[in-house]
Amino acid sequence: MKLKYFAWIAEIIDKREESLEIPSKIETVGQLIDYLSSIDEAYEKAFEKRKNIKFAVNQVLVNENELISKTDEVAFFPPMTGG
Amino acid sequence: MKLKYFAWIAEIIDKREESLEIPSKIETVGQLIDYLSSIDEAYEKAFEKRKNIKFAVNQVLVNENELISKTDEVAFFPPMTGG
Amino acid sequence: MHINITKDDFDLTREMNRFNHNKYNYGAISIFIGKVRPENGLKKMQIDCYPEMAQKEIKNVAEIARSRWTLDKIRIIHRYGLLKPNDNIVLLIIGSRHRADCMSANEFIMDFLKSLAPFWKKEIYSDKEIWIEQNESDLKKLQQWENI
Amino acid sequence: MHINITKDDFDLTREMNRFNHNKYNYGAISIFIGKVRPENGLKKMQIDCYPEMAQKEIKNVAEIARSRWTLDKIRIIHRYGLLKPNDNIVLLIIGSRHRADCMSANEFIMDFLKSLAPFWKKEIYSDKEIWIEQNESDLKKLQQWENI
Repeated sequence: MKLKYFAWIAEIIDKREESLEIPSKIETVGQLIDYLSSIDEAYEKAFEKRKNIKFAVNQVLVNENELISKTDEVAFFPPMTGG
Repeated sequence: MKLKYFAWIAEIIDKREESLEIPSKIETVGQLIDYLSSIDEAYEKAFEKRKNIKFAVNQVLVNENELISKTDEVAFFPPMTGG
Repeated sequence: MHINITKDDFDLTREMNRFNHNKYNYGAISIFIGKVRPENGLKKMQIDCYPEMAQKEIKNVAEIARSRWTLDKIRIIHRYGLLKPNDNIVLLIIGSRHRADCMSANEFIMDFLKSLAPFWKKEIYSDKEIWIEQNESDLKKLQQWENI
Repeated sequence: MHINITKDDFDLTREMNRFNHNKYNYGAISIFIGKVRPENGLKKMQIDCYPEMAQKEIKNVAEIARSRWTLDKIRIIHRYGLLKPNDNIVLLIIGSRHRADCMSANEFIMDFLKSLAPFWKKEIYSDKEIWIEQNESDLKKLQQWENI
């Protein structure tokens, strides 16, 4: 699965993107966040304030219950502040 | 008194401005309109639809009861359509 | 504040340079450009004007905008005379720290300018000439501002 | 509709020429320019971006604007990367027959772009770096549009 991180989330995780093998039991974005948080402290710290994180699957904003599959691009970022 | 006319009012009166001696009994803009309408058909026609006419004394929009004096500049025009 | 009532055309690039002069350095700029809309068969647009009053009224409206919003610079140019379809009529440039201020002020000034500034438009076709009448929706827009 | 997500600076004159290309001939043009506001001591502004998603989201928002108002052309440029105070960030040019349409659409697109387009700003001072947080008033502005 292709994962992307932006803004302070990318800084904490210290990566802007990566490809990870995700266990097949991980079916939703919410479960993916829990899984990542369990494997490394950096993810845990980045995803700590869960309410402050938004996610997109294949460049579309979704909620935590969104289903994901191996071929998806999942992105994690803070609320947008462009413009 | 200096009088100015704009848009279709100027076209009907066939003048853009003029200086006129106005009888001293004429004290308000409303009276001035009545007076002008009485001395010439062109004014009468121009001022016929009274509700469609706006007036300014010394470049300030006023109503018919505004007092006027010899040294004033009084302008007559339709509702504005600029911009 | 710069207000210019003129027969001359304006150039956006030149006006922006003048606007940005003196180290203009706020975050938001809202610009509006009004042109002669090419209607079917329209040959010319005559814009009559009472320049001395226009200067005063536009200044008044801009002062009111300044009192309602936090604005930095305001630059307004309004043309009159005989224009062709697609010619520039009005240019309004407003700068502020925050975008909502310059955007609202831009709309406010244009709404008031439309009904309070002494300009009158006449459409000239090959077979007729029509003085444009003030329209209802413009007046309604004015009233909306009074309720805010 | 033209949407450009880029690190490169834009030039208003050049963008207006492109906008006016193909005989653009409607009556009203509304332009917004957003820049890096020079705050006390601000050295740089880092704008992070998810370009593929930004392109999609801005297109969506512009399509919604098109469905709500009668618009002619829309041109949007949003920069990202490392910027200095007073550098351009965003340019929005909208043309329409009537001024109310392009002005409202301009405000609407900027409000949505601010909260839906994936850009994140970090202020860089000599002694600290601060990721800007989404502010309450921006979210309130969004909600207002839903009630119209």
